[in-house]
Amino acid sequence: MQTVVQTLTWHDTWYLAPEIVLAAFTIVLAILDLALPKRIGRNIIGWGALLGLIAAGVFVGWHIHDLSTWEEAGKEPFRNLLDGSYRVDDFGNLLKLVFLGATALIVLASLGTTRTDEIPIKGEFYYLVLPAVLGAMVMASSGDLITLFIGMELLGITSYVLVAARKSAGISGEAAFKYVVTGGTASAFVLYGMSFLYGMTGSTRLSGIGDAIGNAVAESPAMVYVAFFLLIVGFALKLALAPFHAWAPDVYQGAPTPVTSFLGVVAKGAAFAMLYRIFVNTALYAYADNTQLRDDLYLALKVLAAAAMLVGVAGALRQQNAKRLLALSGVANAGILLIPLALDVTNFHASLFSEFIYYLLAYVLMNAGAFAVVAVVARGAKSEELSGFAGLYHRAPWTAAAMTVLVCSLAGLPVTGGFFGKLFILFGTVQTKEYWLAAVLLASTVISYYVYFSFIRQMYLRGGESELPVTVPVPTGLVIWICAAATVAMGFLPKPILEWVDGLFSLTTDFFSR
Amino acid sequence: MLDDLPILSMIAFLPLVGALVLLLVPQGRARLIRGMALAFTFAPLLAAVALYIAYEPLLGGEAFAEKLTWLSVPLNMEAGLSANGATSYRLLFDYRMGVDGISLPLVLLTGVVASMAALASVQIRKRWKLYYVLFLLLQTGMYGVFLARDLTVFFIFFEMTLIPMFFLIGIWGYFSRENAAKRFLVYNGLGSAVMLLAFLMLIATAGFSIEQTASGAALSFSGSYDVLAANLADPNAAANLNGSMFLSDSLKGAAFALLVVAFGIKLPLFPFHTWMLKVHTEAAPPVVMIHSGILLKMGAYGLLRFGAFLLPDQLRAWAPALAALGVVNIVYGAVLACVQKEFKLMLAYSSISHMGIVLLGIAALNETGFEGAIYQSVSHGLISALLFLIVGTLYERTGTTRIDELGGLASALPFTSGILLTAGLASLGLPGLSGFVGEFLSFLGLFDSYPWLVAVGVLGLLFSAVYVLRGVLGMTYGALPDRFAGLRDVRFVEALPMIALTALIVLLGVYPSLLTDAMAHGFDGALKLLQSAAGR
Amino acid sequence: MFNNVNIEFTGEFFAFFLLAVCAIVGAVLAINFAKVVHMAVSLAFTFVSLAGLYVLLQAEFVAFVQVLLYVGAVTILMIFGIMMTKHQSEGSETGRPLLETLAAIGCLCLFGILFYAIRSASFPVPTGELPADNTMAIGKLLYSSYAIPFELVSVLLTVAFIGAVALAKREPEGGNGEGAEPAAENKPAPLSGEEGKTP
Amino acid sequence: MDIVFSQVAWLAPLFPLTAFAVLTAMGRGLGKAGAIVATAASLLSFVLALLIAAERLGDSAEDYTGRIEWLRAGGVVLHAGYEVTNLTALMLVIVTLVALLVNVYSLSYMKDDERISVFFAYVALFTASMLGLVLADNLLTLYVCWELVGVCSFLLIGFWFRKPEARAAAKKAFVVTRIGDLGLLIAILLLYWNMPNHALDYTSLYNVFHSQSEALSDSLTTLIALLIFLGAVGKSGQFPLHVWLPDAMEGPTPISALIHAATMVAAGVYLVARTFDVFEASPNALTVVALVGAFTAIFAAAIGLAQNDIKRVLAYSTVSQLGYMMLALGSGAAAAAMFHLFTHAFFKALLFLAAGSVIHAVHTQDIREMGGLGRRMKLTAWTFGIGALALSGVPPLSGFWSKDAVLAAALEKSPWLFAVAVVTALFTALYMARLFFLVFTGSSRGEAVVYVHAKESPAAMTVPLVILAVLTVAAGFVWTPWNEWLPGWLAGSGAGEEEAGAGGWNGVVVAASVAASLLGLLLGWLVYGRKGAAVSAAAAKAPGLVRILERKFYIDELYDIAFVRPLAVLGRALHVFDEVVVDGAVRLVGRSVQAAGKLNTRLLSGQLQTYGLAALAGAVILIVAIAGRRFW
Amino acid sequence: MTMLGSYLTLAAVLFCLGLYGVLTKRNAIIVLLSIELMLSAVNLNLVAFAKYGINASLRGQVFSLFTMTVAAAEAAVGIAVLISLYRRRATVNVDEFNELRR
Repeated sequence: MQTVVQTLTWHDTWYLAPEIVLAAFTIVLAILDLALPKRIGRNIIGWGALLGLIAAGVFVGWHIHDLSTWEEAGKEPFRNLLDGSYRVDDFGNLLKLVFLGATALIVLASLGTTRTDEIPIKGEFYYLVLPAVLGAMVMASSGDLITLFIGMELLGITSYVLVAARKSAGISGEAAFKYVVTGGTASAFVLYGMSFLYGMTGSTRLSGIGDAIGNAVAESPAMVYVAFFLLIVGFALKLALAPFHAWAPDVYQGAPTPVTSFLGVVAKGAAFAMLYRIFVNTALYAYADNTQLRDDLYLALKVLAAAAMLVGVAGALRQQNAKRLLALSGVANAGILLIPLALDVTNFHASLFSEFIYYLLAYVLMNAGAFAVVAVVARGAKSEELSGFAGLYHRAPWTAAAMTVLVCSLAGLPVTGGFFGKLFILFGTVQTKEYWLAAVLLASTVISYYVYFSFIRQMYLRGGESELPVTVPVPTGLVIWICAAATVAMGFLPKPILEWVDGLFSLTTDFFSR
Repeated sequence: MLDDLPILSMIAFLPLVGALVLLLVPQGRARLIRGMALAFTFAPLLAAVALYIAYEPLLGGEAFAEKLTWLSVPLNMEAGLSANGATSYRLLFDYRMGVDGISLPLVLLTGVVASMAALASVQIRKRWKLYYVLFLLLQTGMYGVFLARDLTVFFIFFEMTLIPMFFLIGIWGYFSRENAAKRFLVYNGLGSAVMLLAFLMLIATAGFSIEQTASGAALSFSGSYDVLAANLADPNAAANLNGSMFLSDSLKGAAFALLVVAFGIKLPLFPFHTWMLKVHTEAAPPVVMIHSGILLKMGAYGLLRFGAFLLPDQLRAWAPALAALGVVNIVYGAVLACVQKEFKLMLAYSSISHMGIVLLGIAALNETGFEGAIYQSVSHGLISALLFLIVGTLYERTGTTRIDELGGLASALPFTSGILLTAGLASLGLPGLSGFVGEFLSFLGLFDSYPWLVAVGVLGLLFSAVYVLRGVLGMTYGALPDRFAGLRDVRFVEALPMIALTALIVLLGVYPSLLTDAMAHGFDGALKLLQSAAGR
Repeated sequence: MFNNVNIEFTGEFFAFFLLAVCAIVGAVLAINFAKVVHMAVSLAFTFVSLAGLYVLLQAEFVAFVQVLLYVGAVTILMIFGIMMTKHQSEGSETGRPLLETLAAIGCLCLFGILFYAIRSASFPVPTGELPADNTMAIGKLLYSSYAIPFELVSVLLTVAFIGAVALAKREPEGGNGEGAEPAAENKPAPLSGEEGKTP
Repeated sequence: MDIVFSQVAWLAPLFPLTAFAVLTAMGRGLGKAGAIVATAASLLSFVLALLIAAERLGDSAEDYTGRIEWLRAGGVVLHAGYEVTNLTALMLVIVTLVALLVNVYSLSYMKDDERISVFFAYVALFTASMLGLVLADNLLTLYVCWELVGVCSFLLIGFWFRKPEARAAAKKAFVVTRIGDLGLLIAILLLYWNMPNHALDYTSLYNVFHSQSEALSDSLTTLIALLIFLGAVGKSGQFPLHVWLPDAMEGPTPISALIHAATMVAAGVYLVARTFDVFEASPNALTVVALVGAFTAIFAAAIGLAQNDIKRVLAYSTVSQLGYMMLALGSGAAAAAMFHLFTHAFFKALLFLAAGSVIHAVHTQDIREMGGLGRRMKLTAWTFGIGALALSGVPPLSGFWSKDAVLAAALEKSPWLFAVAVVTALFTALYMARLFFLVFTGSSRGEAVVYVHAKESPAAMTVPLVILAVLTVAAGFVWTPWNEWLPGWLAGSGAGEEEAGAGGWNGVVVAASVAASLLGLLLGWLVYGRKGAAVSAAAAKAPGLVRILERKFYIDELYDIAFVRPLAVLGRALHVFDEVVVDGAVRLVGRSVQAAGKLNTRLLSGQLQTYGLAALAGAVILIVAIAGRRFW
Repeated sequence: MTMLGSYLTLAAVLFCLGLYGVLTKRNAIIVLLSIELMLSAVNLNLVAFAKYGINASLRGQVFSLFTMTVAAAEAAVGIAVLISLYRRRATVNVDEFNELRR
């Protein structure tokens, strides 16, 4: 293992360009924030952060392009740095794009709605988003437990700060504290599981673990079970899968709305990315004669997914607070997002990544859009309760229309991105003949109609207390409409995206090659 | 001429175009909005009539079939993981439209009822624009359901009816409209979820087609009705696909059961009927016209097309149960209709009763029965649309539709009462009006196999006489309460749809060949399957 | 399950046993003490015991960092925190028997599972030896194989630093925290030691 | 012989149908003009019917059949067609004649009604339906018209819709006859599936059932016959479905005449006669028909003895006479039945129209409030008297001849049936005598003012009376012992040869018949006609019996308890079931989901450590349940 | 029981004690410290595996170094959050942090 000691070369920095850009922007913006006099609005930091995100995105795009040219040239379309400590491949790149795009949308939306009296540390608020995304990106593209863990913690610790940013409200601090404790505990579980994995296989490299795990299963299955279940529990906490979800509504409600959106989309997506990395490289090989360990692991994921879907929508039924409602819907959606992975890779089901990333993308759009609307409405109504939406159809018809589209997508009604995302996942479920899981998914979808239409009910069927028009700040409005339009587009024409993903992503090179 | 036009898509999407155009019209221009809505409602009706005229039963409407590859989703099948040695593996979503003897009558029905409902929408007093936009969207969904020839497309259209209907009930209904709308949404959502599960089961196992290309076999899955029908009818299909992947018999049974539940909710089948009572009583009359007149028929249509035709073995196995359920529906609905005090509720139960007859027709397993089921659907659509049109008129004038509060309306509103009586008579299956034909054919079809069930089922005809006369006579005969003395009979605008619907009901009753000729050959394929199923 | 316990009573084991008892006692006491400061201190005791165990495990550098970080930094930080939030509710650490019982049962179950797994595992004979010059080798590893996480940790620490400052500093207008101690010096000073590592 | 007019027989129903369409389309505004249009249409039909009958009078005219494809169902074509035979020609004449007379009569009778054009429209439709029924060449077409006849009678019975009684009677008529209709429907379904080629036309029926082709088993044949008979029972008011017929008196009197004489109730008898081939193939069914007919005859006659409503007495008499017809049919004498139908049509129409004339004059239907009207309304009294005598079977009026034919047939079947029929004849004469004497003789018992103002009806009403009276006298001579023209003519087409001369003449029959009717009339005169006879004389002597008869043997009450109330109770029970159990289950599901949500919300108490505990519990359960089972 | 088993058992004990602390301690600071205890237990695991596991190597030790650093950072942020919260609520009792609920 230690035969060749690889070191980081200058050449390798090219592959780290997006990450470096983000780190550099963080530092520059931090200095700028210190240097700029107080009277200058901190929105400029926000625009800077946006710029950084876009720049990083450009580099990711560049990488994608590079990789595809390699593929055409017959070279393997991925690059392992330092023996897999960092990995540039299409799996990672695609997810990075999603994270960067989602964060950019969220930042853009927040530029219109963030108020200084609420978030006094506005400068930090904006530029700390960058290291958080950096953490997420690391989680998506590493082949080493340590790197993955550091990425996770980078994202986690930054998120704690961001959640607490709404310093004027006590609930923000409370949410942050709850998040710290939950996140810390989750990290401990994940780490504990990792330590067992390391111990059973003697490697922190995922590829090394994958090589040795089969042996470990044969030798001491109980230990491997424990290792994976600790990991699963840790991730379930991070992802807020039922019954590990209870913290989510509290944290989501207390956090500033853009951060809530970020947590729901990027933090969750990154956790999924890491889960994929680990599972596809290790759990997939965790079989030996006379054990059903592998099946059991996937069964556990399925059970968690089912529980999350049901508990999420059931919990959302009685919520009166828009953010809590969306938090619980996020629980359900995390369950849905888990399904493709939980279905395992089999003869009849190899499209797990397409299914996952398509729904993730759809979820990003509808979530970011919905939270942007919530932020706008909350600004007008001075409350994040659902009742703030009352009569929105009269007060801001176009925003109401956009929200209708987003809510339909959340509910999985055609023809929206959410619908097709769900459809693909369902198709996979049915193809692997996991009908019970499909039934649970459908049942939760039906219950969710009730949940999501509480928005509709408020917007269309109720008169608002005030009939004043709601003002929509331009950047936020832009985001709302980008999200709504993209949601519809994803419903009608999912083909380009899926073809593109399929063209780039490949199970063999992204998941199975070492 | 029609061959060159994508007439089916035109029918389906004209209302959608109308809805989009309406969005651009300013809120205040009520007259313009209404006029455009009417135009975009009548346009597909005209197209449907043109289609009917051009339709040749023997061709089975092949001339109009439309197919467009909409989406082709790669399923990432890589070397070493592929089934059947296929090199590519895709999920296809084709946009397929088609019309045959089964769907054509229902398309016409949709056009007629929707147009009449549009005319009747003069009763709508608030939020015009939104109303008509939703109304048009709903139409696209309905047409699409009857025209789609792909399971996914069907599902999408099916769902598309859900949302506009939710709003139409929830915004323009009566007192507890929200409750009704919510129940409609969740119950029907459940139905379509169950349907989707069944559809996906079929697609993922039997919707395959294998195409040999230069680079190897290309395996694709699609919801194309034709592909599914061919595969399910082909005894070698399982061998063509990697054996374990194909639909096993027990799964077929499960899929059929799911379809029965899914479409049973829509139909509605006892005991899944309670949601529609709420809708019937709480929604605005033009909306109920659509709902009772068309949406319920989607259940019958779906059950016939996807349950009966795709899974004939299962239909055969289930036929006794379906027939029994149909009889339960008939008698249960009828007996309950006999004791209702609210006329709308009575009509709701009568719908349950009448849709039971549709089930009987389907369970008959012969062409007569199938034709009866479709005929009954069309006829009930027209009749219930007419009845609810009258209900709307009456409610507008009297503010109530309770049988015990009304009476003697024949004195004050002779025209409306006369139409009501006619509609009632049609509803109780009077020969010479359309209701009889459907009932007769259904009973006739089923009688061959289950005479005793039919004998019980005809009791429904007796009860229908009881409740219809009780309701209609209770409202129109007798002494006129003083407070209704000053009522004015219908204006011409209101009378127009009534006359049109009545005329159609009479026409279909007197000369049923108008529809049955179009239906001829529509069932040929299915019947062949059924016969071979019997042979096995 | 316990009948096949055959432990060689070597010197190492004796040391392990001693340190393990210390660590557990520290942890148990930390949970049972009434005063918050006592808890913190007894946890520090546990951390020190752990450092001893690391030495036993030929991880001298880790042991060193353990003392530096946990005992030196984290515990002190916590005690700072305790001081700053010093409060009246000292003796109110009682009264949730249901929660405690259930938590105890849950933790015991978890431990049972872990213990069963550990007991039933058949650990392979270790292959390979740890290099003698531990610290040097660790340094090499950090700068070669683990260069990327190493760099990332620097970012992480910076972020934590900035974040901690941003959160803990008082806002001029919104400072209505009633009677909070003047905690201007609460910058997480101990971190600066690690900060030095950032290139 | 050239059969021009038979070819256009389809025009016969078309005239009134057109009238109906015109009247409906033009609406109420038409008024009197509409009435004239309808009358003209019925005149046209009558003329056509006469022409058709005339061209068939010659020997063995060919039956004529015409049909169109009505409905293609599953590869089998259902036709709509018409067939002209001697039987149908006879019926055509009866129907159109009575319809015409009723139309004329109504021109005057209904002239003050604001909805006169509606009335005439209904009558026109009624006539058209009945003509269609008569002409139909197959059972399905017959069924269609059959139902239309039912609905028209319903409309006309309920014509005075403001009266609650009219509403109830109309409803009752429709629902009760529908019970019979269902029998007929099932019979049609049975025939459809069991007949070769799914044929439903009479020719095929004749071929199948006459040839003893064994295409249908005996029991099946009996079943079909009985089901058809069930239809006839409903329409013709036979026991136990007779209850609607007396209540149908709520309609305008001309309608009663129409229903009782020519259309509605005749349809049942006609149906059995038309499908007589089926019945002949099943002796058991014939016996049932005969028994039901005989029972109905005496049963209704008995009730008729104690009724006080002039129209109700006539109504029960109709039921009774229809029982006679059924008896004849059951005895295998279709021709006799048709003969009685023929004569009955005239004298019953006469009686009703005369009764209408009386009612028109005194505005009451209760015979206890009449009396002595013979002096004021001579013509009416005379014509009524002729009708009453004919009904009583007094020779040589038409009723005598037809009743004799029936009695003879009954005797052939069974002496018991004959005995019943004779007693019925006695009852008939008795209640007719009672009716006549109470209405027209004696002194007025009603309000004097009414009596004073009572006067003879106008010509439009009396002329039909006279015409009918003449026919009543004359119609019997088509079939007398010395002239057996009618059965021969009827048998000439369709019905088969061997049943010609079914009756045969028998001195016993004639004697019994005449004796019974004279005895009845005498008895009636003794009790009601003599000076000083009291209305309630009978009631005073045998109160219990009279009461039972007045209450119509409590059949309505029995039905109410046996069917109507249980249905209502069942309905209400199901309503509760629907709301509590079915909808309750739905609500339960909804509630339990809501409750799950609530539980979930309760977990979200804000207590972080509770969350942690739940998570820990979840983790332990997950591990134990999934991994633990492998190590158990 | 091998030495490795003993170490692992000790780590498991400490981990569970830490978890128990997180779940039951009222004082928010102690809760944070309990998390540190859990992380320390993991470190013990890692270091023990580094010596006794297959492929004995320093990777486990390196891993534990990273863990410690992260734990310290987490503690710092945790305390900062707590202080910020304390300013608003004047309490560090976990069970009084329940403004966010239902």
